[in-house]
Amino acid sequence: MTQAHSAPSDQPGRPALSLHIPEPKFRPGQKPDFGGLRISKPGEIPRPPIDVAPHDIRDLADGVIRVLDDEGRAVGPWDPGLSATDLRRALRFMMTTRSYDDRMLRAQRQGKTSFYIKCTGEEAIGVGQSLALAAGDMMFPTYRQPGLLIARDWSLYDMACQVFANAGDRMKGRQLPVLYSVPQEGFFTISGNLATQFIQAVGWAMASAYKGDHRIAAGWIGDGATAEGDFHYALTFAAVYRAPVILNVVNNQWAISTFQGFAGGENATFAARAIGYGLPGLRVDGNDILAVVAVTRWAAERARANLGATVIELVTYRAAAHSTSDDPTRYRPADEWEHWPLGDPIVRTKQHLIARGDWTEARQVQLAAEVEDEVQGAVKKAETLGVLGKGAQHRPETMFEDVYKEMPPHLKRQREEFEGGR
Amino acid sequence: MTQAHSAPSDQPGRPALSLHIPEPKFRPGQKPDFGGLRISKPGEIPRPPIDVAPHDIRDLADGVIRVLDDEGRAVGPWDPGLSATDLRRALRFMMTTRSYDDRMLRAQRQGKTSFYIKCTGEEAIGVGQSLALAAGDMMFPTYRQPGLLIARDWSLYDMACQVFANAGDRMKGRQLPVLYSVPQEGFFTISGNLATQFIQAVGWAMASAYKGDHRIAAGWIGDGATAEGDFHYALTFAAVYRAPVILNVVNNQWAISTFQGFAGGENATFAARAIGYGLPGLRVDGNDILAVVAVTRWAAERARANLGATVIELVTYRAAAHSTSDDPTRYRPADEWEHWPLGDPIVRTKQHLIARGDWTEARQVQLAAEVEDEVQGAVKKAETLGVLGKGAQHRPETMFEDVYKEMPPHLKRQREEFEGGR
Amino acid sequence: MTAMTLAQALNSAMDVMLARDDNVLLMGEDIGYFGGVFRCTEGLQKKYGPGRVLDTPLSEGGIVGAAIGMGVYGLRPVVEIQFADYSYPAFDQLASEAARLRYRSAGEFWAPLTVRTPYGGGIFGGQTHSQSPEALFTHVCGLKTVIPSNPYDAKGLLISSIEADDPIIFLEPKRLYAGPFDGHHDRPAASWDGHPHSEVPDGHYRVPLGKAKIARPGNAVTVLAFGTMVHVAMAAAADSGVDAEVIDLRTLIPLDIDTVAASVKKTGRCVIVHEATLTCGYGAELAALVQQHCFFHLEAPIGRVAGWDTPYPYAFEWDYFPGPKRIGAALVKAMDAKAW
Amino acid sequence: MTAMTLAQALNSAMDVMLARDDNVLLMGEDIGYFGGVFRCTEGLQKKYGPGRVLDTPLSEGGIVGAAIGMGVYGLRPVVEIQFADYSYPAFDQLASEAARLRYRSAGEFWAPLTVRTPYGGGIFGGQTHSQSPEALFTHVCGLKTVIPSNPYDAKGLLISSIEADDPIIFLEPKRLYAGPFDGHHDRPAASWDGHPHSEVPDGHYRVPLGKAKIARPGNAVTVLAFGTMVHVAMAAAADSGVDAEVIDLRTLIPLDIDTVAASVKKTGRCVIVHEATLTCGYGAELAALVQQHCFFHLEAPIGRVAGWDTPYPYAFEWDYFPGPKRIGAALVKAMDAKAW
Ligand SMILES: Cc1ncc(C[n+]2csc(CCOP(=O)(O)OP(=O)(O)O)c2C)c(N)n1
Ligand SMILES: Cc1ncc(C[n+]2csc(CCOP(=O)(O)OP(=O)(O)O)c2C)c(N)n1
Ligand SMILES: [Mg+2]
Ligand SMILES: [Mg+2]
Repeated sequence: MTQAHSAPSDQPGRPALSLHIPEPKFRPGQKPDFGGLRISKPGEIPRPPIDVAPHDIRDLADGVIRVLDDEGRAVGPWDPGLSATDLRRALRFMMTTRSYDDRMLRAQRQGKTSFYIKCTGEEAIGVGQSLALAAGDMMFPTYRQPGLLIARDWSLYDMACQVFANAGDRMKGRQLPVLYSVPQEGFFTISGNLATQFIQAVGWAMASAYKGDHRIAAGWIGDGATAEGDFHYALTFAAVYRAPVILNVVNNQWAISTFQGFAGGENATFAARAIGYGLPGLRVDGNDILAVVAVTRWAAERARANLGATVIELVTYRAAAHSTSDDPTRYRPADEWEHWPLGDPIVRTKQHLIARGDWTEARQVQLAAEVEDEVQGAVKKAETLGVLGKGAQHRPETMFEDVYKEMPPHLKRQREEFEGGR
Repeated sequence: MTQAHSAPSDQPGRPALSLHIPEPKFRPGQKPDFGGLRISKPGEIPRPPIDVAPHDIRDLADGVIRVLDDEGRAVGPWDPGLSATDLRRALRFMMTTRSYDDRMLRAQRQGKTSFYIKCTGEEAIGVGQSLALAAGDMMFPTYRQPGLLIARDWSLYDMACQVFANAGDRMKGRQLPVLYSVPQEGFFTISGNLATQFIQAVGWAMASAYKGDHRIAAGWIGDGATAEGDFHYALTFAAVYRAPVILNVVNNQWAISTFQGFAGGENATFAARAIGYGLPGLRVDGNDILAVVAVTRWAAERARANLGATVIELVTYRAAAHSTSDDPTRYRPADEWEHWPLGDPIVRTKQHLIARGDWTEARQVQLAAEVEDEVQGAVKKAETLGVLGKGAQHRPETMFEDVYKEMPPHLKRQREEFEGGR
Repeated sequence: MTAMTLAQALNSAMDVMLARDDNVLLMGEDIGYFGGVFRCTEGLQKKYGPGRVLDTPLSEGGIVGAAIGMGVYGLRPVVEIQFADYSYPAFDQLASEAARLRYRSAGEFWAPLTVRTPYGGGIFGGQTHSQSPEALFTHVCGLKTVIPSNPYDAKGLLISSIEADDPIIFLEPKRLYAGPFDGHHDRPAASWDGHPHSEVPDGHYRVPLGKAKIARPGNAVTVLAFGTMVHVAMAAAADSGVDAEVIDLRTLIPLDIDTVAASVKKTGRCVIVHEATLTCGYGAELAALVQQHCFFHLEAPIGRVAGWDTPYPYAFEWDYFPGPKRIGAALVKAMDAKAW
Repeated sequence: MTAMTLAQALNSAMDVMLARDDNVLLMGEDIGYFGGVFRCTEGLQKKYGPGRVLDTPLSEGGIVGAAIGMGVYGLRPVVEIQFADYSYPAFDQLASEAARLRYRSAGEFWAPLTVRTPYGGGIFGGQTHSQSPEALFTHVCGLKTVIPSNPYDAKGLLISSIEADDPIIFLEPKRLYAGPFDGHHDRPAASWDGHPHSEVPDGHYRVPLGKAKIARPGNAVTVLAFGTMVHVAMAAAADSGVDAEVIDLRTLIPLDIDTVAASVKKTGRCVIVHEATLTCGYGAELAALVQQHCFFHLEAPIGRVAGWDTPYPYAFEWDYFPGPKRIGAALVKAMDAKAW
């Protein structure tokens, strides 16, 4: 028993060591007040040229790039100059995303699926970044970016079929709801294992560079999942091989019940992680669609110009529960989102369009109704086809397919056994 | 076959992407010239107070903290003010380390062991850091820091028995040579799997803090192994819980045949990794014993004052082959070390002592002979007991012990089978 | 004695050990303030403080690596991996480190670590919340693997595990947390209320590691099972009318081969059941041992009923899950050597 | 035809594939400029450039994760993990990702990845350079596991693996790189020179995955082996005088059960040999399958000779290694049911 020889030491005059345990600012019952949060002013942060040396823009990791001011005006060098048409499309996609989320949550409550994950409050990220990327670029998302697909006008019906795991589910009922896969839109099959996609995105980008292609890759990861090894692999490989990839950290403040301080967010920003690898790290208001588009474009330009990878931290707030299995009132004030200083991305986009004179409250009401109809139509159609365990389903024996490209003998025998036993 | 839909895109007017492959400056047959290497001047880097905000000393990760100048004088704020006695001890331990390495290499050539790893050129790290830590502190080393033990006056005979895997080997012949384990000196059992010890050091430090102890932990890792997930875990946990730990990256430029550019060293220093976690990152001349002691003390003071972890990058050069299984002339100029601008730590320490008037060439000759005798005596004694496969050995049936605390029935059966079959 | 669910019994085990031993601490994702996604640590942070029931970074490799360091210091960390499927990022720390410290240092260092993690299907968790990776751990010498099937055993085995000086993989059948699920998914969910093994002593007691238990005595065929499958096998015996002797292994490593061999020698027949994929599952080892120890007693080939060799398909939970019907058919087949 | 060592044959397979298919690239620690610590990629970077034979960060999880992304792009990455013992940091990417992509996307995405890695003992590598982790991979559905035993097969199997659209774990018996080691460590090391299977075609050819080979025909007892153990088993047959039929499995998943079962039905006896630790090793699955398929033909229990259930102890290489003497004793015992 040699290990036990090491008895705690007593050093008179020295303070005893103690363990620091991070604590979120507010717990249930407390009144949230984000007054202490350091947020840059809109327009304040400079926009460097894309060929800037990463070392020279270390400070960008500490600020928050914002374009929309409190009056809904676009200010400063990061204004991407989106046309009214583009902005109205973005607004529509964000609203579609939220409406779809709401409807699917109801469907889950009605037992039509066992599980659902919303992205409420984070719609500007999926939608804005999708619009900033080009067709052919490859996206390695998490479950929290359905906006990437919706902004490509991907079929809501197809998505709903996946959630209902019905006969229209291209994934044949194999995956948890919302773990979509859409190769047609460059949307990689979402993994239930967090973080793995981050280094895969880098590998894809390396392959594109290897082939002299022009397409770039983008990966997403949550604040919580940055603590996994794959995050470190991604930044290391991206830096070493100057891979044309955008590495997005979606800091929505929470990882289920765990606030971002447990991922290291108390001591430095997630954008600052980039610094240690010699990568540029930008931090952006994730609820500001203009800033999101602008920053993503900057990183995409850089990647396409063979200047390598960029880390983007998107600062946002997870407004809804983690998933339908979660009850956030157990660990945070129920109204915390209402106090979130960066607001609601949909409201802010609307406000901006109105401020520009490109939109009215009346048109907003009209659009909301349109979106509602579209979502309802698509989801209804999917429901009519089938929902979990009811209606048109894939045949269960399909579960033996696609383990390998061709079914090996032992799986054929198992399929026979299964069919014989039913 | 949907995956194949993604054909490379052609974008006229755009450069095709290309993959960056890091290349070391010099390959065999080329003339090394480290003129381009940016190294701070001795004494140039300021010494901040230990309670400095890590953010305020980000620049320290870019410089190289040095104390000894080219004339062997100690200059600047990092001079630890070591007594002549302490310095002579340090010199002796470094020389002992090198002499032991040389002798064991010869033993390996003579077939007395199958394998050996030298740390030539890096002696100031093990010796200096060991002297800067307190008794009771826990060290989680790699195979490249035998100086940690030697500087604690640990028995060379004991170490040699481990290398020869003879009956005196406390590890009962179970571990590759040099993977020592010395709980008595707070020297953790070295793992053959790289990097794992780094997060373990953090866990030990967390435990010490949890218990209100005063002892701190230190971990070591090579430049190459920083690319493993454990490195990221270590920095994350150390930052989140403010663990009293020193996280040392020994950048000896090479990981077997792979130069440090493949670990990301082209784009940022290894000390800079600390920045993204909100930890202080110091970079130090690893061949300058005074600087090594000073920087380690600074980090230790910080940890003991409950201010948390420090990352230290020790800049050095692996002068010898990676191990006896390696032939470095295949991948780097044979004389690269001679051009290494930070010199030989033993020569520099001697020069400093002489410059101080605390040493002479004659005493150096005398010490070298003493050290030689001591090493020879210890190794001879161990050899006399036994070497790999010859002389006094542990009984082979001991291999069934220590898999568990108590031998479970299936291992007892296997031991019986083994004994019956011999 | 209190009536407890399996989750409550685990909670009680940790409560008892936190109270008794200062060196015990809990670590895991969402286990502290929140009480764990399966509520197993509910109330413990409130009782013992955030420094003893630690929320952690989302980093299974980091959690296990840090816990090993704590174990080396002298603590007894109890780690929760949120789902067994997420143990893989920690595989290196478990297999190369936790399992090897004692051996490589010839007993000088060790880490008395308990890794709790929910495993198995039955909750529509899809392929990354339903896996049963026990065989990946049972192949790693130096680890012990424990799987309880009821509240009484769960508490006693967890206390033994926390007190053990070896690293323990403690797999919790998540479908049993709330009730003794027997595979009849179309019937109302059973609760632990009134189940004989849900009466749990409030204080400290041990169920020894390495000892199996006969869950249902019988003479016709021996069924080897653990975790959820113990209940499903008993249902299969009842449904099929085959007088099976169901053995609840409780500890996979070290295995109680004596109890297993005695039963098979008595019945002459054996069916092995687990949820993990068939190929190279723990059932393979059981089959190899049974034929070795009982060769001259076996009257029919040893049957294995297991998860198919595919990932766990979300929508086909009950086609995948080895339910009472499949097991019953295997029992009937085991009774008739000519059926093979 | 050229006489090649096993290492040279592997090199030739990669050379052929790099030349034929632009989408093939190699990645690994020290494999590029240096040519690999076992020299398997020697000369290939010089021939194909540092962008096709990539040195990498020291990060097995990163290498495999990046290779998966490359596979999704459409490349065919061939990854080297320097020692099989170091595959564990990549375990999550292998088991949760490479093995699952095709299934979870219902065939829309996949990664045609080949992971080469040296395994096994015989070189005094100690516990972290000697492991045989094949059973950790054979339990993961979606992976195929291949282990050659000679230069001819090695090249043909590696080409088949690189061309396959499934992720392949390609385990290389490191003790065979230079010569056909038969376990007689006290005799001069044999070289591949003049060995019948060292004559290797220079160009492209395939050895199909999933097909075993009878390495030594015999009638008394069937020996199931792969990699190094094929040679050791043949030596054991010769030394012991037991007329063993030695089957070289070559592919563990999918297994050629037909060849295995036909042989055991002929001989009525079976001994399984591997270097990996016994418990839950691949031999367990073989034993389970053999008793299932050949129950009524078996005249004695199936024997298993394997690594002891301990880490590989550095100084006791030959006490640990399942050598010809131990295997010979198992053959003799298999011939005599009363010996059990
Ligand atoms: C490897 C792994 N560990 C744990 C989990 C369980 N889990 C699912 S989501 C989640 C929290 C993720 O938080 P974050 O990364 O911040 O993403 P967010 O949900 O906030 O978008 C956890 C712990 C998992 N899916 N995979
Ligand atoms: C996980 C793991 N991967 C690979 C290896 C093989 N290996 C042993 S030492 C080494 C190079 C280490 O380089 P570095 O970390 O820079 O340390 P140094 O040898 O220079 O001190 C490699 C690749 C290993 N031991 N463990
Ligand atoms: Mg989050
Ligand atoms: Mg190095």
